[in-house]
Amino acid sequence: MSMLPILQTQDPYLERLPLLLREAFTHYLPEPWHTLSNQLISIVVILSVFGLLFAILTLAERKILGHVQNRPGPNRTGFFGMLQPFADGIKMLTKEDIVPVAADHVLHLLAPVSLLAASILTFAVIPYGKNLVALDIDTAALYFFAVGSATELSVFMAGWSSNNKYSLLAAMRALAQLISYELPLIISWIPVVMVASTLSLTRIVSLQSGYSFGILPHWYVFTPWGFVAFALFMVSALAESNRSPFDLPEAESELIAGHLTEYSGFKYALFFMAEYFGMTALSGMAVSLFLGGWNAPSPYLTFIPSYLWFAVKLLSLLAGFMWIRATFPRLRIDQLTRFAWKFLVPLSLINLVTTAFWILSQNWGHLYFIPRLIITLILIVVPYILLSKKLGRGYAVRTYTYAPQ
Amino acid sequence: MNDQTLNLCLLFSSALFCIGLITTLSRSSTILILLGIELMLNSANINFIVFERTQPDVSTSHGTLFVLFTIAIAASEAAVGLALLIALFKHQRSVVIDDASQLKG
Amino acid sequence: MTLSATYLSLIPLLPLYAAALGVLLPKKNKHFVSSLTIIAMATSFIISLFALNQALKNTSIHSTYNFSWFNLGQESVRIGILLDPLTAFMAVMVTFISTLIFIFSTSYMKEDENMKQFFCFLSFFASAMLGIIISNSLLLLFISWELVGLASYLLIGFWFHKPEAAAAAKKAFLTTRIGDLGFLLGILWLYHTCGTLLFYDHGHGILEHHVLASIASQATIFGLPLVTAIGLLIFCGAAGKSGQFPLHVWLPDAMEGPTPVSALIHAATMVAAGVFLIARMYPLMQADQFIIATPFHTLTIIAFIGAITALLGALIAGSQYDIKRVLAYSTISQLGYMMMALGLGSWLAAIFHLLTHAFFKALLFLGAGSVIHASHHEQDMRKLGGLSKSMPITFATFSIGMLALCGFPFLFSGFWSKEAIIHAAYEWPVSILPLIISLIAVALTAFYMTRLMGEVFFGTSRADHHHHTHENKAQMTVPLSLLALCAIAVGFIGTPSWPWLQSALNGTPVEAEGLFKGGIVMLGSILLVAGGIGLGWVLYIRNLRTNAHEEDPLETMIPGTFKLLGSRLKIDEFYTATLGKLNTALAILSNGLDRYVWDLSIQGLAKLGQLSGSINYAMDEEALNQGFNVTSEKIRQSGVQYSKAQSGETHGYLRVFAITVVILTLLIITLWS
Amino acid sequence: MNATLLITIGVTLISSAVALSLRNLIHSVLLLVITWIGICAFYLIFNAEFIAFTQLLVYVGAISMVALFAVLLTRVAPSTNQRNKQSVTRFIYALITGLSLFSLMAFAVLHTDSPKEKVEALPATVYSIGKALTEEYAPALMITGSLLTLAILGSVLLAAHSPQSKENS
Repeated sequence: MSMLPILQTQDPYLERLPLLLREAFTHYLPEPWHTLSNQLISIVVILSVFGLLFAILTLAERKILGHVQNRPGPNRTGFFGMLQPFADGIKMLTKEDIVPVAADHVLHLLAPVSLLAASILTFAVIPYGKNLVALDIDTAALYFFAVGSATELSVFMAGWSSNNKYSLLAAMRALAQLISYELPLIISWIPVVMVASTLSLTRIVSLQSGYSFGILPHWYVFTPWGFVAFALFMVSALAESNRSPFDLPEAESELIAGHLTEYSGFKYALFFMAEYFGMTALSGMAVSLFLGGWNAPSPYLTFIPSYLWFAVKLLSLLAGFMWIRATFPRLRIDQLTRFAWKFLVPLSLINLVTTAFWILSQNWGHLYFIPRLIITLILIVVPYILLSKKLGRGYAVRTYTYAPQ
Repeated sequence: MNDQTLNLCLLFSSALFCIGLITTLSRSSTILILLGIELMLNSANINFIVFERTQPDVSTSHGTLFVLFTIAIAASEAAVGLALLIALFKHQRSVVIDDASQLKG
Repeated sequence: MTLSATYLSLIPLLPLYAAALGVLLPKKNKHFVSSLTIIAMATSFIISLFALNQALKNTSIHSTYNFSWFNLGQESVRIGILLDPLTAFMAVMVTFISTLIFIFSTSYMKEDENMKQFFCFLSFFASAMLGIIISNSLLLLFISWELVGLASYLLIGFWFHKPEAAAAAKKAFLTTRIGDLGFLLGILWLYHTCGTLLFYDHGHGILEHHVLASIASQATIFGLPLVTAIGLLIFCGAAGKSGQFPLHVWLPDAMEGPTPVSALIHAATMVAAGVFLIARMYPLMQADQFIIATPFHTLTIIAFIGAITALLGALIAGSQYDIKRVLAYSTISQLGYMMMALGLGSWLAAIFHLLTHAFFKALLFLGAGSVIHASHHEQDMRKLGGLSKSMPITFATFSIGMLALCGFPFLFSGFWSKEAIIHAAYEWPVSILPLIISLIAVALTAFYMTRLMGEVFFGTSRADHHHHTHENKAQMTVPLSLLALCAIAVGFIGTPSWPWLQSALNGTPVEAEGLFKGGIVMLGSILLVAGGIGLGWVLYIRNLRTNAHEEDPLETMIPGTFKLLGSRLKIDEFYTATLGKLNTALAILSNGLDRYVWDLSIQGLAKLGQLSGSINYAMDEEALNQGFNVTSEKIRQSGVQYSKAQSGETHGYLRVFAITVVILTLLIITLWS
Repeated sequence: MNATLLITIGVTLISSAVALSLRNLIHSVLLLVITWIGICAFYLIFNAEFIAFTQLLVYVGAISMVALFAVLLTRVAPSTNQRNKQSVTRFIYALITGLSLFSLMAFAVLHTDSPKEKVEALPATVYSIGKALTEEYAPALMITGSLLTLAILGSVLLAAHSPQSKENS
């Protein structure tokens, strides 16, 4: 566990504040318990911070959506409706938990729990700041997506266990979407690994520190391939976390609630929470992979502690999520899968090639930087244009697989 | 690691292998037979890892790489097997493996 | 600049690659293929110009690039590439003429449906020829030699739907094979003696001094020097390729191929190969000059055969009606000249004549091709005529070529080269015969070329169907004009007063003499040319042929001789009568042997076998079969039993499998502990 | 560490045994997921992080999904005489075979003297694995990649082609 080295005196005080606080807690305990207590503290901190963030996010989303749609949004509970999320929580807790008689009770309970567990587990490896990471392992990125891929299972459990054909069909649809978008999601961040030649997120973030010309930070999003990868990653992340415009799994206005039809009360709240956690974790991942993690955008702003920078980037990405939700209409299921398989996957594969070229042409020297850039751009833009042409050329005729022809 | 841990791990893997084998031999559902085979592959992987940990050859991690390849093979095996299963199901509405016996001599 | 081996090897390889690519491409993009081959050819022309430049830097050295091809035991067979003035001049000539001929063909073969194939073959042919030229090893040379033969077979028989074409292709192939057999024997003998086939190998090549000396000392069983024997064997190959007297029969028939092919074969490449071979092997050929105790020398034989061929070709050429055949026989006679010059010991003159002849003969053939193309594939001179008005460019260029071939004094290249040869004949100590023959041949050449001109270009058109012929397109006329230019210009690089070419080829500068060193001989030959042309004029131009069926003036004068000549001295018939008969007799003999001797014995054996077989059969039926029946019945039943195991139950198989695994594990454990 | 190891092994074995003896295919697949997670934990105990997470990604993420889809796509009305006499005898056979094999292997394991030198091999870092994969094992990697591609294409073709569509076309 790499909370150490703590006492880096060149770091400003604010930078070291969280670790010092933890020291204040732990240094009373005997030596052998330190590791355990450290982990416990980080777990508690993560849970509380992101639980609170979840509460705030729900409120913020409702407010933002409301203002986008020219209505005030929740403003009754507490000051400006600040207490709304807690009221919601209490409501959810006190509601009756309805379980269908024919349902598979164990799985029915297990589904939200496992989903939430998986999405919470993903928080462990994200570096929130300099020396601020709960679990600094060598294979952090792989861990993130391995654990994240377990969520599909719980979606299936939810759909199947509630023993309702609509839930099952919706679950299949949701799974189709998740699997389709997991490919571009995973392929899109592989370029970063190719360039950084490591899977450890702290290493990746530290590789993105430093500034060229003293002004332009070395974030991967500022390279051609990095930008494309970032865009692909964000789109796939939208779909992975069932956000609009890809929120078909529980399209409130079309399906009842998709695979969550038979859920109510606190279990439903758990699903909801897991969705927000997933969104947050993916945004954090995007920040660490492409946006330079906790690095300051400019060398003159490094006096602001790193975790604050991380928070700023994370929150801006989340705001972007909400903005998109407020803006875009929902896709159709065939358009959705078509988009994934005919556009995102090929483009991300091509982006791999582009990155390979970028790496191979690293030693071209400054003289050839412009041609290198141009070739890279061509490698990306031409396929993009072609693919989008192909995609835009009329939508697929709807084929009714299950209806009688 | 000491001997008893090693033996424990080896027994574990062999037990896993035998469970897979018993499944393959006893169950009539093709899906379960495939999963049993997957289990056997897993036990083989376990042995690789365990022996890599005990062997002094630290320079290259052959065991790990071999396990990687085995996992890849297992994945493709599962994909092809289940696709075959579905094709079989489309032909005769059953996944019971003994129903697929038109070619009997 | 200096060319490395790779650049030199590009000269033959580029056309080869072009041909290979063309073969792979589909039939429809024939224009692409043609332009591709042309570009490749032009490129290798440029490369060979560079090569020439490099070779002329120091003409006395032979720069070689040898490498080991493969190893037999501890013997390593080495081949290589050679660059010296001879190679360079030949390469330039071949590539230049081939390029022009390719360009010509694009228009000539336009409406042929196999045009793409045609260009592939042409390119392949040229590349093989270039391979002959640049190879530094007799082995490599022989390989390219055979490839040339193959390509010529493909090209002569290109219009294989015509039975004559197919027959001609076969004839050319087989006739040259006869020569190549001798060639191969010579090569093997040489390799057996010297242990290498490289020409120049830093003092160890077969053309270098002390190797030659070592061979020259040996003698064969017939008291004939070894060198002479090998030289004659190799000359067989040369004779076959460049149509010397006994083996010249394929050459006129080869006219069945498309005209560009004839031009390529008879002007630049195939027939030149033989002369080139002798010139290349010249040190070997003249190695026996200093041996007194020998019935004859190689070069003497070559000289006489060349002389005979020259006379023969010239005689027959005067009596043919097919325009291309006339040119073919003139080619034979000119090749005879070259061979004679080689035999007379002045290979410089031979190569000089080879180069000049290449240009003007290519010009003549392409001119003939243009005539034929314009007059809808009419080749009979009696049916042509009066083309000088309708085809001015062709007429002009053709007449330039004709004058060059006749050796019209002072202006045309043919004159100088021929003069050199005649001069060599004049100075030859051994015999006066070559001089006489060459002088006669000069006159005859002038005569029949004038006849050709008169028949084809003057007078009025005598075609059965009255179509108006018109001048061809630029793809045809431009090469003609270029070649005409060369036919004039090339002569001046080898005049006696300025023997630049000879010096370059020889390596040591040849001293320049007066322009008129020929003196009386030159005067005589000029007079003979004038006489030939004059006679031709009187017979064929002053009183022009009016209709296609009136008989030839010569025929009226000397009918017997003319008929004899017209039937090509009955040489083909002679071969048919002798060799063909012999062949047939052998065939019949072997057939009879097969049928009556071997077959009888075999049938006897078969009868024996049948007898024993019947005995066997009887025994089986009586004694054994009952037992067998019972056994096989049992076996069948057991099979039925076993087939029950084949239940189609997957679990059955799996179970067997697992149990086997268990047993094997048990075995292993028991064996190890 | 031993306690963790024992717990992991116990969970894995029990879950797999139960999984493969259940009637309900969905349940057995989900239990097998637990088995796979257990194996992943086992790898983690032996410091093979990369393998562990690959296992998680491939088995829990992919293969379980494929298996579940297969189960759902090939569902038939549950036949009444599932557990007939034949399957019982077959189970007994299988049990005998498996147990004998296990006993043999156990015998072998317990009677083999393990390697003398007790070198604790260092865990393979991701970097070393990647290096080996791209340099020493590059051909194998390429072959595996092409195999996977072909397998996926082939399975898609197999599953997509349906008899009645063939009759139509």
